[in-house]
Amino acid sequence: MESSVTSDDRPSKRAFASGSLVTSRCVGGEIGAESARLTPEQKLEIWQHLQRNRMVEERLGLLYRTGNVVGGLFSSLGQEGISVGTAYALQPQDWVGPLIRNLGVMLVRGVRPREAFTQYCARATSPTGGRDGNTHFGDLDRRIVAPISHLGAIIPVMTGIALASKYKGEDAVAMTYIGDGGTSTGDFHEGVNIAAVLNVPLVLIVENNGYAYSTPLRMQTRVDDLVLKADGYGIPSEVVDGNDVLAVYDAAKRAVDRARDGRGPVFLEMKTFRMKGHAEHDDAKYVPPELFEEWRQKDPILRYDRVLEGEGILTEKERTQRVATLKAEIDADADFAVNSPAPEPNFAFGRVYADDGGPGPLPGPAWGPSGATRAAGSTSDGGR
Amino acid sequence: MESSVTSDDRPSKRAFASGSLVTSRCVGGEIGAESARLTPEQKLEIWQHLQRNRMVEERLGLLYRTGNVVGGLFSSLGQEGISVGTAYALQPQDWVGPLIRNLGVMLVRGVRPREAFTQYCARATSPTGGRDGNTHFGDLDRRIVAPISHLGAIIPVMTGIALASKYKGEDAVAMTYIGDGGTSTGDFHEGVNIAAVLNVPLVLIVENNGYAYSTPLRMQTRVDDLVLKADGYGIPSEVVDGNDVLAVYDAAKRAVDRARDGRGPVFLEMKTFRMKGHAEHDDAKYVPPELFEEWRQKDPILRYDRVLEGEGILTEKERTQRVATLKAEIDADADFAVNSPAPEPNFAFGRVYADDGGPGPLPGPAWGPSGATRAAGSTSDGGR
Amino acid sequence: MALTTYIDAIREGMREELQRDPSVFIIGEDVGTYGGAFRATAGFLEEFGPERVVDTPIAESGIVGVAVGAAMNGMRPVAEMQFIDFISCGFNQIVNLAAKARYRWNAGVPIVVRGPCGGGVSGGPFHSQNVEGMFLNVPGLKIVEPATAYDAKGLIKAAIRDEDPVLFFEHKFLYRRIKEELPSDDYIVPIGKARVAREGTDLSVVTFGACVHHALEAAETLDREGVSIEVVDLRTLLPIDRDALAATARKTNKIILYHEAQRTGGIGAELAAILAEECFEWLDGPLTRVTAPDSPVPYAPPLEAAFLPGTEDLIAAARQLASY
Amino acid sequence: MALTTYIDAIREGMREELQRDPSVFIIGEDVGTYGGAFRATAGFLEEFGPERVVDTPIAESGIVGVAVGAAMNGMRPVAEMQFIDFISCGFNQIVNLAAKARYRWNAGVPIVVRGPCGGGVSGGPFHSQNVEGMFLNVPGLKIVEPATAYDAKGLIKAAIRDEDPVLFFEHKFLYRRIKEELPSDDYIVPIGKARVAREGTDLSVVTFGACVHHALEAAETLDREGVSIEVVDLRTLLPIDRDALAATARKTNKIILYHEAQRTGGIGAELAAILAEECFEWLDGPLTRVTAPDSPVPYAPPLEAAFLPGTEDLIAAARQLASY
Ligand SMILES: Cc1ncc(C[n+]2csc(CCOP(=O)(O)OP(=O)(O)O)c2C)c(N)n1
Ligand SMILES: Cc1ncc(C[n+]2csc(CCOP(=O)(O)OP(=O)(O)O)c2C)c(N)n1
Ligand SMILES: [Mg+2]
Ligand SMILES: [Mg+2]
Repeated sequence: MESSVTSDDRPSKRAFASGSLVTSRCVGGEIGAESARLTPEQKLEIWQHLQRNRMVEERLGLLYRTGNVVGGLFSSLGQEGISVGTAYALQPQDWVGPLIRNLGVMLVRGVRPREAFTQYCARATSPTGGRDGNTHFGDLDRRIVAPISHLGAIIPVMTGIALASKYKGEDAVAMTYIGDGGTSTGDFHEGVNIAAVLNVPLVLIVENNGYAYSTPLRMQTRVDDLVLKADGYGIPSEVVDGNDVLAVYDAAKRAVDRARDGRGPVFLEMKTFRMKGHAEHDDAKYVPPELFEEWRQKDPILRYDRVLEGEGILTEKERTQRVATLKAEIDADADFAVNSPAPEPNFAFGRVYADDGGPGPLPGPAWGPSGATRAAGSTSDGGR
Repeated sequence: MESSVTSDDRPSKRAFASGSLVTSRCVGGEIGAESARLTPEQKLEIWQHLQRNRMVEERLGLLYRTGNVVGGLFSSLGQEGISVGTAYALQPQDWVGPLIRNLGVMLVRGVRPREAFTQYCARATSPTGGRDGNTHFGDLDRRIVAPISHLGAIIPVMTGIALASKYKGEDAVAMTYIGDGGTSTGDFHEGVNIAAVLNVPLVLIVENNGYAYSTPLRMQTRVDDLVLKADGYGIPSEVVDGNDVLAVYDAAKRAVDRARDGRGPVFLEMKTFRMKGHAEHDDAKYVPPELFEEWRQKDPILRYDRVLEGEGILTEKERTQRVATLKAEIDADADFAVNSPAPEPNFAFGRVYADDGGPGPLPGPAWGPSGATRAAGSTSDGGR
Repeated sequence: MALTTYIDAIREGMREELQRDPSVFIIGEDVGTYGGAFRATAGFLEEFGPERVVDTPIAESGIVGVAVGAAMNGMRPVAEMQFIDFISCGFNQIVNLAAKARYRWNAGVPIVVRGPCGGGVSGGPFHSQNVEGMFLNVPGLKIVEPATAYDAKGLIKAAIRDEDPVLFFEHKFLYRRIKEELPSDDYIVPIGKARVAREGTDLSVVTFGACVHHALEAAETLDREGVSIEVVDLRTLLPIDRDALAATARKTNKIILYHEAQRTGGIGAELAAILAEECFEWLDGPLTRVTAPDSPVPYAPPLEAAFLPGTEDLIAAARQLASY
Repeated sequence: MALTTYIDAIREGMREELQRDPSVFIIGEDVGTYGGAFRATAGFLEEFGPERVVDTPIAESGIVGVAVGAAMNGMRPVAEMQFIDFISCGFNQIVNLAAKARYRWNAGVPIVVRGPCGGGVSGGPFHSQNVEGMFLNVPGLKIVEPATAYDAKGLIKAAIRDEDPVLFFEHKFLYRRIKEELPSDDYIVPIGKARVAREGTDLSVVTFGACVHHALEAAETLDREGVSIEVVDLRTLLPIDRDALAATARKTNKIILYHEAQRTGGIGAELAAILAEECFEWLDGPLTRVTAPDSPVPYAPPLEAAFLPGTEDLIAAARQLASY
């Protein structure tokens, strides 16, 4: 093996490199095998998730512009294939730790649009009752762990989740996410390294979307391909076209299978692009317009539409119909959020400790959870 | 490039692997070229440093057993070649950030044995006046930065030192050290990554001595060769036989030259072995005895003795004579320490802030600094 | 003359120091091209170039560590935390490296770590914190938080010139909400000195940051009720201006400690302790704390409003103490 | 019956919980093969196996994070910091992840983070710290520090069974210096309850950890001078037992807050604030703090002795306050 200085002496001058390692690594199995096994029904389901993810976020944009959203709004426009493809590879007993751009993961895992709407609008009916916002909610019953804002911090936590599942012999995998920027944090390093040494079933999805806020990849790291970091932890990795939902699913499924098989953590780098600013307020002037143009061509939904059309799975007409159905659900849920009351002021107090006689349980998803079922060994009162 | 999972699925079962990459990487120049350029005088000087390093530490052991040392005692037995070979590659304007096992670095940089003795014995005459112990002292005039105990923390700091030198156009390099265990810390990751991205002249010496306290390498990281981590930062690296002082010097010199040349940080992994417990109190029962046996054969000083004998640079007789001279110096300095008073109690107070009217300047090396000279741009009052 | 906002005052202060002293530089996430998440360094990259306005990876511990090292090597770094909440990731570098270096081995660490703190802008649990409580028990640090644009500029300049590590907290609620006319000449506001923001005789409110404005508002209301409130703006949170505390205690004999952070272990505790120890004989009533309750900062506006200790809470406490 | 040392009491407490509850496990650096730098987990690897005694890389943030995750997934991790000084590296995980999860999204985080704290053993600036001051302003945490072997065992068991994150500080000066006979049956010492370590009538010393022993010693001396000292051992530092504070204030009317950490921003400040606010009318003298000065912990024995607030300092302060 030779020296790995990929870009001679200076950090790469490219704002965003799509890498040269795309097809040469494989975390196990055979590239393409898992996506080839998908039935037409499953492919449609994936389409449905993709479309729903985007439509929910579009609706959030509308809620933002009409002044209903409290605080910032974060979008995964152009990256939906990653959230959907990875989450689709999970089984009910698996755990996820999504980040702010992974609303799609939560939707695939059974979270309903109204949960996102009420969260972003800070309503009493939201999963946190207004105590936290945006995607900062979780549910131990549905095996979704809420992130904190501090990037990287969730990785050791998901390593701990995986460790516990392994200890309990639950056959469950923990999947979590990090951005290209987040890989620079100490917690990324500590979390991945511990996962590697303890050989726990952690699948880490690294969304390399070229930017961390205004900072391009080359100012975040000196490598073009983040998978090189996986080598330093001695764990297998793969570079995936993050805008190809089937490729994403394929790699994620093989990674999850490998982890479930007791063979330790896996690192998947998803090449993609952030098609908006960091948050809704950010016009992303610092991104060269031609990059947006280039990546618009690779839009994961348009690409997948063409695939399904080509395979005769989804006609134009059926698509229109499905979009309409989705719209009805989203309309209803958005209305639910808009018409929900703000929380009562005194919901601010208590439940800091288990025994402080706080305001009691959260409103919770009164509409009933869907998706993952609860496995043995943990109950709803704080994971015990 | 293929997947880097070096040891199949499970962490390596070897307690300590000496790696397979020893000769295949080169950070620049030509392996062996720099050591070949050393004059006999220089080779003797290196021998002198090695021998002095060991003898000072042996004397510290004696001081420990006679109850003069306050707190723990840390040894670099078997690793002296690394401290000496790397520090010998520096120029006066360069900066070092040694760790607890790098007393040898400090000695090469002009620190006198009495500074170490008085520090370990917590005397009023010590460089910190008894405020801190062991190798926890520094001197901005001599461009030595004191570590803190928290492993990894010094790496970002030395990155900052290098950044400032680069900004000031000082042509200086910053060299610092970390153990195999220390590579697991978040600060290691953040510091090296920032150094890489900012392309600063940092030379990182990774002393892979097989253990972190009682924890063997395979329980610290899943890779056998820590250089794989360098690849993840996009910086050049090399694996060096840390018990061959000439190989160490050779690699360090090439790394320093490269960094000084403006080509960014370099990562050198030194394979070595910790020939004692973590500290003097630790009998290292957890280390398989055969490992000690194996590595005793590779003792860096015995090996270097043979080299110099072979080259006719140092005869048995001259060696004995030089050892005696060193012993005289060390005797004197140890006596100085033992006879030095403990600090006055009120030296505990003040100099927490620049303007608090604290106890004034430290006793300082009244015997006058040797080694590095002070370059423009920083003075003794706090680096300004 | 033009009015300068609180954030512009900070930016102007930094700019003047950058112009004055080539050893000053800016380091942080998105401080260059973007000019900082709150635009505190807008225009700096263009004016001073990438060597003095250093965009970094996301690594607060690394950022602080790099600043410490650069300071040891003769520079005066100003490190930005994008939100002050992220300072927790650089905690070890601050408390163990920066704060202890001078005491241990006489190495000065003249760094400034600055960033937006505080609530009232629906930032939720991780973009609203007041973190001074985490650092009060760390000797070697100085902590500053201005309440006015004048002080913001004068204190950032003083912080940059200080020989020791200074944490500079900027209340983001004030960033664009307050403005004033500033002197055109170079001035600093000395670290360690409080100011009397309003003279009064019946009761003192000791506070800082955004709370100063609420306190002044409360004082107006109470004035109409015949209660004369003195408002002391600490400006520096560490070291505490004991003389100012003693002076106001001697004058009004009744003190409210008012801050936005949670009660337990907040700076109000230290202020109360100093007063109860050093000014015991002058106290004519319980030392009263008006603070946030002991919970994280909630996100939804009604919850945050209930959580934050506002003008009404202060007025109620002041009425009670005044009638004690 | 055999006498049990403070550290053995902690080890026994952990061992019993490991035996009782399969969701309890140990995680940290050198806790397995080596049995912990201070042998707090000696024999555990052999008894419980590597799945329940997990040696980790050097990564305190990672260790705490892993513990948090495991706790969310039904476990009760006990994470060791080799020295409590290293907790600063795991600070963010503790204050932002563990402490806020229940409030934010109803996720309990029943972890214990434990380790040796305190000075008096020539550990120098980085192996002698008392870090409670860094965490007092963080709602969601509990903090415990026992002064006796009985409490050490009872509190570690209570901490492990607690539904919330508990920081468990062990004063290393006591590890092998104190021993006592312990009950053979399962018992816990409830978190949140102080104890009166010695009854007295003239003056109260509120303290905890190693200082309790110095306080008892001082009380003996003062007793001979006719001054009757009550010693209150807090045991739990967060949440503070306000009832115990009020009770002793009502009884003696004069209070010394005595702790080993530095003065400014230490827990003495919070205790003083509570007393000055809630017990103002019962106070017959200034709230007096006996603490370390505001500097790092020095290394050399004479310096450390001067730095640490010892029996003599306490006696001097008590004499003064008693005669107030
Ligand atoms: C520790 C920490 N520092 C700073 C921030 C502020 N911040 C929020 S998102 C962001 C950029 C993240 O970039 P990346 O990880 O690439 O994710 P992306 O936004 O591209 O999805 C920053 C700097 C943070 N959340 N956490
Ligand atoms: C952040 C941190 N955690 C824990 C420790 C305690 N500690 C001191 S040395 C050591 C082992 C270091 O191993 P390594 O880095 O391999 O260096 P070596 O001792 O082998 O030279 C540990 C765990 C520390 N100093 N810093
Ligand atoms: Mg990104
Ligand atoms: Mg080692």
